[in-house]
Amino acid sequence: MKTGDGGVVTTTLEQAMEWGRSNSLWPLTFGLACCAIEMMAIQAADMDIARFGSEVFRNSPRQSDLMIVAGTVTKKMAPRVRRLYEEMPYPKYVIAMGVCVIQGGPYNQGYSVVLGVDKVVPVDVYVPGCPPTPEALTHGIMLLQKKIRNETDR
Amino acid sequence: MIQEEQKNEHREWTELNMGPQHPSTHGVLRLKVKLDGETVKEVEPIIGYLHRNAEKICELDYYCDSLIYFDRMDYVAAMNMEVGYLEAAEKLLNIPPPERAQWIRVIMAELGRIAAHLVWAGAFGLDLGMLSPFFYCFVQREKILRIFTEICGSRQETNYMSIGGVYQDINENIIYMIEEFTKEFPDKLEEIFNAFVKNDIFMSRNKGIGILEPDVAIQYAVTGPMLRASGIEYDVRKAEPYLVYDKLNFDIPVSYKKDNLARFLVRFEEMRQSVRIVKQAIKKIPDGPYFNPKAKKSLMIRLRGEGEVYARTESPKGEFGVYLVGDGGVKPYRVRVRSPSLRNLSVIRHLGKDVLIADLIAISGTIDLVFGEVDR
Amino acid sequence: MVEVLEETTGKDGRKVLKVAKENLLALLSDLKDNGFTHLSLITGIDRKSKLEVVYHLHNLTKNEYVVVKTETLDERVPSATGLFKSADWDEREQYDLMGIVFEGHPNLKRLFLPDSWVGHPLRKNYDLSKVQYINMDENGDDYATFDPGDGW
Amino acid sequence: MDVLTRLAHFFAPLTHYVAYILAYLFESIFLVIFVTIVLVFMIYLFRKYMARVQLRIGPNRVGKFGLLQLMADGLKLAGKESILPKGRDDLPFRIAPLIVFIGLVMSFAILPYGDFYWIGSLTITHSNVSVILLFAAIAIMPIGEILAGVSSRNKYAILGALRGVAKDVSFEVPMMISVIALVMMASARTSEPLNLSDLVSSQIIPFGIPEVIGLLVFFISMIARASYSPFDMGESDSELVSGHSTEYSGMRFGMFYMGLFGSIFLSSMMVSLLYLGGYNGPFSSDAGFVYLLIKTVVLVLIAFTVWLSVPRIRIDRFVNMGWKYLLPISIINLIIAGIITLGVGL
Repeated sequence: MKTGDGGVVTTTLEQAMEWGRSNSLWPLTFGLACCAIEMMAIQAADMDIARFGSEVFRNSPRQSDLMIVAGTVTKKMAPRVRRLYEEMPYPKYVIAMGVCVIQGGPYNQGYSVVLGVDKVVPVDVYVPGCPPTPEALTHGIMLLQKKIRNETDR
Repeated sequence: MIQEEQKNEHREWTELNMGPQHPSTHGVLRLKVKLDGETVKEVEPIIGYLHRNAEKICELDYYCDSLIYFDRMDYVAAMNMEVGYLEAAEKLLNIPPPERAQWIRVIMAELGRIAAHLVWAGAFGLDLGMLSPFFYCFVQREKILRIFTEICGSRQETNYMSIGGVYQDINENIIYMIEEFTKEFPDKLEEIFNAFVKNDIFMSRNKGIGILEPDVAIQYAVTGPMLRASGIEYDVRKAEPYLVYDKLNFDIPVSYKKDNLARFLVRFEEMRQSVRIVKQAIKKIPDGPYFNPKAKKSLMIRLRGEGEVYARTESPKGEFGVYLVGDGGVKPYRVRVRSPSLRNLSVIRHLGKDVLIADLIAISGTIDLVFGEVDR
Repeated sequence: MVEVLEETTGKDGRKVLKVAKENLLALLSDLKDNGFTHLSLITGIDRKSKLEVVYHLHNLTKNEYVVVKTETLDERVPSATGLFKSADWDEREQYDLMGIVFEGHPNLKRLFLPDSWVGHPLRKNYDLSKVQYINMDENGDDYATFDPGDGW
Repeated sequence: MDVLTRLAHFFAPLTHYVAYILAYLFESIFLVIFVTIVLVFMIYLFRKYMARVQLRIGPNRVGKFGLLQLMADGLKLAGKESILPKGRDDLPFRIAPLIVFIGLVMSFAILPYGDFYWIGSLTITHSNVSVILLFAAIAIMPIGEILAGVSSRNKYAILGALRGVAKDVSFEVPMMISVIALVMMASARTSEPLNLSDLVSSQIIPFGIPEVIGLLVFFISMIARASYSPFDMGESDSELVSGHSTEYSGMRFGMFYMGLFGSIFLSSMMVSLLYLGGYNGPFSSDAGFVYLLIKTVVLVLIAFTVWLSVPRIRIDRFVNMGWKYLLPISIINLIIAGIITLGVGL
């Protein structure tokens, strides 16, 4: 928790804002490749992401808080990922989903794949797997919630 | 007449860039659309946003390793892609799979086909603005994925088959799961089907929209459900049977209406036929080895192939061909993939003329695009 | 009748016709008249000293399959777009990745990579260690550079 | 006795004018609170109901049953950066969401709510032409949406705004004609048929029973007014990204979001007031507000079910439907209403 001289009122307000922010992460409808199908699966009935208040997948980057980069980022797509990230309003978060996004994955010896989306946008949570299961992605979102609330994981 | 044409020339068309991030371009398609009001005058698809150089990497890897890149081509139907690659690779390397493995592959490919079509149906509903069928489709798909998980431990990108057979035998538990699935799935499928076709707005959105004449379809080398919806009865499973498809009893769904609705109906009928195939195959599956002893797993990298092989299979999107060229080394010399979605997509230039934006979305929905396969 | 250099059967049991580059279009149109209306695949193969172009044609009604092969030393092959519309994107793709110039193609641009990309990746002599980057201009079109742009 | 007079009595020791000004002020605050509560309830209901229809659970992590979910959303939207895009038309871009929200609140101010035990009615505006006022007020919201679409200089937004205009033009005429039929019916029983509360009170049997066609036309128009599926071409998610609100973020977007859910509640309330007897019900007349709420919520659930299960109708089809089908049958409905009023004298 917050220590220091912020004063009680600001701290509580900040905490309330953090609580609100963490519980209403609206992801951007942004699927690139294989992982996008698993990202769709977390919306679907079995792994209902709505429980965490994140089912409002917004199509416009202006209205979303969370960009789940789901699937291989190619060099042709990278400037657009950056553009979308810049179009999102602050505070904004990025989850890198899948090894392709983290370091290039199986395609990392090729010529047209970006070796890690963190070269293009700052990433908050990495979810490894190829593709990560919906459970793993849900765990990633919960980790991000904890991160927003300034809680440590252990 | 002439004056009218001149007038049209002077009219300014709005240029609209749809995508690569657009809710209904199914990934990373970018459509450069020229609009006159709401009417689409010209559409130019720009692709390559998911070009992952699979063909190049396959040349750098051993024959057995390349399978994972095929998994990730049509990522919603990984099993079908594996079948497609192995058809070519096994012919090139002269390692035919044993009979049991062939039956297992047929079952898995048909389950994969159902899963792929379910994803398509859900996404197509979303394109048209139907929110709920998506969820009903995904519930059924999860059941198939549970079977896959039981078999190989992975949900989507299965990597289950390997050169010379399959990675693991199927046991009674899995057979029971598949039987249960085939028992209850047809009813659920009808429910989903009715949710679509008993809706007047859905019918009016699709009837007579996006008519694809058969000769145009052949000119653009369209295959799969799109070709069959244009009235040409052609299925690789019948035309050039691979695995054990010639021992199975099933029909090829054809529609002569050529429009969006025809494509929709053909895909749903295909799911029913797939269930029929799985039902037959699960009964007929013979005992025996599931792996060709010639291809011992530990020695896989030493497999050498020479010559040229082109193998075609019927993937959920259409005719999926793999052209393998070997030079006698342990790595393929050239891998070329015939991706059905790429050809099916190219026809949008023809279909997307003088239609409304809403129809363009519906048409691109019925093409069933998966970009891992288009761009590779 | 078009002169066919060599007629063999491939490992997969398909008929392979080898033809000289000059006779390619004549053979293709001949085949098209005989019912091979479905051009399913165009493949370029880099044989180091020469480029091989392979056409897979299919007859839907008779269910026959034929493979047409031709070779070129100067990277140039006549385009089949006049005969088959599906050749359009196939040829663009082969131009993009393999560097085969299809003469007479109406719009021979790269299909996957941006126009200013240097080299053709599927060639055997393509240097993978030379990294190229892609950036986006104001209109949303891409261009390739050797420098990482902003953000990279 | 309604809330307004109660408040005026409370402030009576001050002068007459001051008392009424304060009363109106407090009443307006009550109303905004009421509208906010309604919106929160509506969005929560929608999300839970949507989850139920789609075999899901819905929000359940924040508070009991996820009841605080909307508070979290509100806090988040309030703390979010509100981007002003480059190339916007500044003033319209800023005021457009306000217009939508103010239009919503104004419409709620005019509706008669019926009594609720000792509290009384929430209605602020008591006018003897409140039907006209109400329809003027609900016509304000589309202006905000169109302004938003045009001013944000985004092609999707402009297309969304254009679709919105085409849509509004095509359903409003049949909607007004079916309302005229209602006024005709009411004029047989009351001297002030343009007064909403008189109009509602004059329904001994709800107008929806003799006027089934009118009910249908009006409900369709009201769903279109609220731009709910199948008539959500304005912000059609899968075609135009988010339509007119594409460029909005933060609290400005939140206002559009609230407008979307508020207007379906408003529309359902109007249908239940005008056609289903509103706050008239059996037993105690004190519980009129409860009857109204029950009727409204049922209609809202019908609208939600429609939203979740039908695809979007094409804009040209909708314009066709408006002019070729809704307009003629609303005129037929008008004739039927005339015959009933003159002949039967219900």
